[in-house]
Amino acid sequence: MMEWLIEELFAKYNYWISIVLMLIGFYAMIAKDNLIKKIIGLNIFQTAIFLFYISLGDITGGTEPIVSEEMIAQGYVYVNPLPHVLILTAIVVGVATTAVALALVILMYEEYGTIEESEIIELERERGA
Amino acid sequence: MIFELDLVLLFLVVIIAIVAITTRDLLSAIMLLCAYSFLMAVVWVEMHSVDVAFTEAAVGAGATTAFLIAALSRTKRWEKK
Amino acid sequence: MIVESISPLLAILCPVIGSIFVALFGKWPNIRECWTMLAAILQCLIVFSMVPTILGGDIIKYTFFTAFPNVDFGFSIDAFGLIFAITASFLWILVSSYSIGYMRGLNEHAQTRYYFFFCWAIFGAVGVAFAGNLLTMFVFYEILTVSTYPLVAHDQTPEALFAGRKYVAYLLTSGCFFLAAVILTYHFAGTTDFTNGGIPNLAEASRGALMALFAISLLGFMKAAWMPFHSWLPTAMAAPTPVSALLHAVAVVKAGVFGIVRVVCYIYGIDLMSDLGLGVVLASIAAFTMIVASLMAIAQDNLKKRLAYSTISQLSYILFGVALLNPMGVEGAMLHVPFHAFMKITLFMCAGAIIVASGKTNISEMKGLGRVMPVTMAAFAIGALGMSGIPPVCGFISKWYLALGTLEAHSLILLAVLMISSLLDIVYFFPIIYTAFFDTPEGEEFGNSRIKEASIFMLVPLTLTAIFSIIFCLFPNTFHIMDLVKLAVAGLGGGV
Amino acid sequence: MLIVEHLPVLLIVISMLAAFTILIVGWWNKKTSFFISFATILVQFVMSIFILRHVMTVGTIYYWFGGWAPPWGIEYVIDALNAYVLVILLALSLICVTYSKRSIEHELPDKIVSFYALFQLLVTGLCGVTVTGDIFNMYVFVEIFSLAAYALIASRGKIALKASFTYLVLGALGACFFLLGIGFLYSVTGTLNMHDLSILLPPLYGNRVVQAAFVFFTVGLCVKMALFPVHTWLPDAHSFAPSEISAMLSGIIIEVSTYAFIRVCFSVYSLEFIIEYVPIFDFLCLVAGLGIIIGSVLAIAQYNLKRMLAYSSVSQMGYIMLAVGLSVSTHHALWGGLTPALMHILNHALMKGCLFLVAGAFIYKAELWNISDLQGLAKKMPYTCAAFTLAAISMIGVPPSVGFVSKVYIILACLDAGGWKIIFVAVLLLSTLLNLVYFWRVIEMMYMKRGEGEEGHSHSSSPVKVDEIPLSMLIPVLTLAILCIVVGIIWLMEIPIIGSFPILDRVNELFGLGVYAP
Amino acid sequence: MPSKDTDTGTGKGRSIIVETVTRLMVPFIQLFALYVIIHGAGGPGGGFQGGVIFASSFVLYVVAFGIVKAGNRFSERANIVLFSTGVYLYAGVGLLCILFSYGAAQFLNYGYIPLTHHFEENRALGMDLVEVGIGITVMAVITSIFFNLVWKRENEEIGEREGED
Repeated sequence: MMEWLIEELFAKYNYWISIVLMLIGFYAMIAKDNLIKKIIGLNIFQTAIFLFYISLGDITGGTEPIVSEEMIAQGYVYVNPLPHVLILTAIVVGVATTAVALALVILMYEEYGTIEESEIIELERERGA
Repeated sequence: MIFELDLVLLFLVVIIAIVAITTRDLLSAIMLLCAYSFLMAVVWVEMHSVDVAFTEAAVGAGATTAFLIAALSRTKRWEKK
Repeated sequence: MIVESISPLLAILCPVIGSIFVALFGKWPNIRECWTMLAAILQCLIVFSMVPTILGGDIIKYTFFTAFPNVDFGFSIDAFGLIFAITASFLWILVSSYSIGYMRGLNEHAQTRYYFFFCWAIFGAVGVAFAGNLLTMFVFYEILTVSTYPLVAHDQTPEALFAGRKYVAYLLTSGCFFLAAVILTYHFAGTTDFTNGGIPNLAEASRGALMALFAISLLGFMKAAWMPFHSWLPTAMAAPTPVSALLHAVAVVKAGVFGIVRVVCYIYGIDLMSDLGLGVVLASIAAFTMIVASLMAIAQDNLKKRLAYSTISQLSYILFGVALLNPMGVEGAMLHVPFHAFMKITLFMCAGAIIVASGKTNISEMKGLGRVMPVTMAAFAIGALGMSGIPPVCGFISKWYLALGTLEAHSLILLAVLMISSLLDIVYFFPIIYTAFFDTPEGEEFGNSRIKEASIFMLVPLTLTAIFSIIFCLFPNTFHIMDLVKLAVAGLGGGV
Repeated sequence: MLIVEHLPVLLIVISMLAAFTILIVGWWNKKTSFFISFATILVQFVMSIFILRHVMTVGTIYYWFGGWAPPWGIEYVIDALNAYVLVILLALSLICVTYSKRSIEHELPDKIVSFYALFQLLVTGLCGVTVTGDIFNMYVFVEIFSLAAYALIASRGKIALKASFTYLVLGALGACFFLLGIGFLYSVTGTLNMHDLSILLPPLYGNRVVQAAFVFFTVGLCVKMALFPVHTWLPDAHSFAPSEISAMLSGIIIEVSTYAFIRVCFSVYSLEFIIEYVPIFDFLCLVAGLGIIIGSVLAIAQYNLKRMLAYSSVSQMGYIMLAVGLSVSTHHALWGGLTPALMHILNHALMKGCLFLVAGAFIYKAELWNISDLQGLAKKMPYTCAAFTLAAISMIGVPPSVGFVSKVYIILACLDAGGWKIIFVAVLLLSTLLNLVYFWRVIEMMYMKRGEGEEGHSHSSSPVKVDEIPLSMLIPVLTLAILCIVVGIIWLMEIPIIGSFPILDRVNELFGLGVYAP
Repeated sequence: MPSKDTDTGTGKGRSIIVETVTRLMVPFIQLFALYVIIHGAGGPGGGFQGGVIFASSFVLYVVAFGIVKAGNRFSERANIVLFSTGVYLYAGVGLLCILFSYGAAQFLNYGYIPLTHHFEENRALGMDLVEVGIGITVMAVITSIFFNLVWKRENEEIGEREGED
């Protein structure tokens, strides 16, 4: 039992943490009424996924993936660089999404004078009626 | 990687994330997000992915925060309850 | 033998091209109506030109393309299909002429639209007649449904709109079942071609599946207005009378009945039907409809409504005949298709003429109308006699065969049903004739004889159809109808 | 290398360059942005046709980015499936961009430049998703087109902002799930190339991680394609976007997401996995069936035309997913495999594209948003209304329109699949009836309802003046409407000539689907 | 920071210290950004990070001097031209590969651009060019997004442009 705990819970702690962070972000995206909070949640969620990816590429005792020929010859173990490249792209995507979302929030604030989702819905309903 | 430091940093990250989504002051939420990103970058350096950490520090902690604050300057600072 | 020929295509193209010219010449009524007439006559001639080939025992085929393996999209014309085609295309000429009188007489709106969709409706009807398999039939059946909607809702009054909505709701719903039937048939039998004596492979499916399929097929032909799915027909009487005349006495409802006959005789085959005991089911539905619809007809005061219920009842004669599953019965049924069409169209055209000439729609207002509109009412009387099966009008012939069919089926109950129903026909038609000819008119309109016969455009067609109704009785082989029917029945094979 | 083998990448590059050129040139002259966009999409369309021809005659195109061999570099792969989707998406984009000229000048006069730049970016993203053979690259392109779509939806302002934001949050969530799935797969195989994955994965099918990845892919993409329980973003987004964008959203964007799903299911994973390890397709069928019915029912409840069409899209997505779900259990050469699904992708693009463009035409002309506003419009806008009617009866499934063909094929597929899946026949027929209800209502309103004070037999002696939309909008609308019928007939006719549909057959062959059961 | 309390538009309440420090810092930040861009192929960094850092220098400028002044220094139009240039550079290098090899090489197969006589060197140079392109684009895009978010334009006729990636 104890071994299992160490194996499953402890040794892979960064995966667990990334899952916890994802849930926090997910909660904020779905349950928060404030639009900016939703965006913050989105950021937390994305970053948690990045953490997950980085954990995948990580090797205990590895070094940075910046190597030269002789280092490889000496038997250096370096961590897998491909996830890093992926994450770079994903970060770009993330910041672009955030930017679009913020632009929308600003426009909505100018339109409705609030950034609470429920209030916007209510205002819209009043206008429709 | 240094296992203890890693764990401490990660727990700190979780706590910051929770506080960031619960606080009603959006400006502090944004600053907490900035701290979150920055700590995350530290964690990643610690995991040997310097490149990503560098990017996250520049983008997550820098550009995103700047954007969020810029947006906040045109909207409201306080979340309604 | 199978003859490949493009004449079916030509026949079907007539209304299409006609409709285009109608739309183009919408601003000049005379030219527009010329095109309608021209298309009608041309189509009729082409259809008639096929008669010798068919009588020679051949089948005319025209295939557009193969839609699925073993399912062509194309026409295949046999004797039975030709009967329906002759009926529809011949009556189109008369109704076109009648429409001119009616539409101008009432100064109706949107006449171009009316003629346009009229062409398309005929396109659908003749397509159904020519269809060589269920899929093709389905396509034209749906075209017929959609293209008649603007005709039914022509008046655009709330009432007409309601009628149109009801019409579409019923018929497109039934279209769904039809589609399901087509696909299921294909699934079970591997083909949907109409085959004399039924599709052989179909018998391999399980009994339950076949029964279910039959039920779905019946639901697919709500156009036949069998009870309890009949109520769209009386409602659809909100349409202008020529529409009621052609579409609800000939094209639409007959397409439904035609489809059921096709399914019974050419998909299932008579043997399979009697094996499964489905004949009894169909016969009971038909019998029920015949009696109940007649009873309901008696209660109607509106002339068109009464005729509508009469149609429901008469359509079931055809189903009834087929359900007997013997040669005499089927022969009677097939004869009743054209004969009923001629008689019913006479009645409807008379009703329309009365509306145009006097504005009267209710039977109780028609006292003494026969004195000022003798020709119309005489034609009406002929039609009514025929409906009741009294010689010398053609209804007699078909009913005679139907009666022989019941005897052959050794079913006195069914004979009794037939007799009762005929009696009821008399009950609801004779009061009209009596009112028109022998009741004393009320009010002074008749005195001043402000009401005259309707225009010649209307009078000629209705007289013609009335005369034809009599000719069909005296010489049942006019237009080779009798020969064609005999041929069709002989081809059914099997237990027939 | 033949020049045609460079086309996949040129397709993307010129599209992207055009987006930025529009921005620069737009500073000097706003009017040029339309022409640049139009010309680019036209060129792309021609290219896509060449690609299709090449794929069908020569074979699959492989393109290694920068000359790096697949496991390291990004690879573009074009087989029958991509080529088919590519042609559809560019054709509809071409039609939408033609239509947009006048309507954007009218609706968003001060945003013309940014509109076309974003539109071009949208097309870039869509093409990118279609041509790529690298799963991470696919994610990036999915995000690019999504971002462009968010911005385009929002460009109308007001309530569209809210719709766009909802779409953004849900879309980002879906994309995150997709990204997680990629991460899972990467963690066990160490590659991102789809072809590589399909080779490396089979021994690992029993692995929980691989299975979880599949579930993540499914959930993520279902959000993007608005399958029933997660469709909530769709109605708002579709109804408040500018009409050409609604047409793109409904006709192409959710379809491209479906394409991505098909790609993941059959190119990354395989038939074996889907049938034996995660038999999710039966469940998808059920969900799709529910979606079909509920989408239609909700559509009936709408009084806003575009909103009605949006709910109808939910139901139509159900059709496509039902067909995809059935694809693993059908065996017939004609309607087996993905044939009905791919068929309906094209058909739905045509029908819904046309309907949304017509709805846009009503808004353009007189701000007619609600169905009840359309009273007697057929006299005023005869051609537009005729187009709507054609597309609507096609949706209902009156033969020989495209809707009819899809319906027949999907029903045949249901029967072929057999077992409990036969109930979907009833679902499809019921949905036809529901379609009938909500489309017929509109048709009746346009053609048959009389206006006020026009009761009785007044013979419209004062003819209503015909007031049609400009030709540059009318032609796209009519093209789509006529295609609804023509393509339907072609679908029906194609079979005897070549035996079956060569493209769709090739797709099925590729994935080992729809083979005659021995 | 342009929060609700500080009026960024007019630059009221600005402090001489902040201004001076900013004046000093901006060139160094930009230099660092350039270093990161060029260094990208062989170490941490690259066009993207460099671009973001470069953009952050403008953010700093805006914070210190106010949006109006910053906007005058670095106009919207220049921004658009810049980020388009970046994309052209990136795509152009890619297309040149195809062009110079007469269609034999793939898009972005840098080795075929005859910058020097060695295939490998060509490759390295091509990569640097692409990195520079990316850097320019990212810098311009981030700046432009930030300007758009901060700046409440009332009368100016500039379309709302949201974040292009």
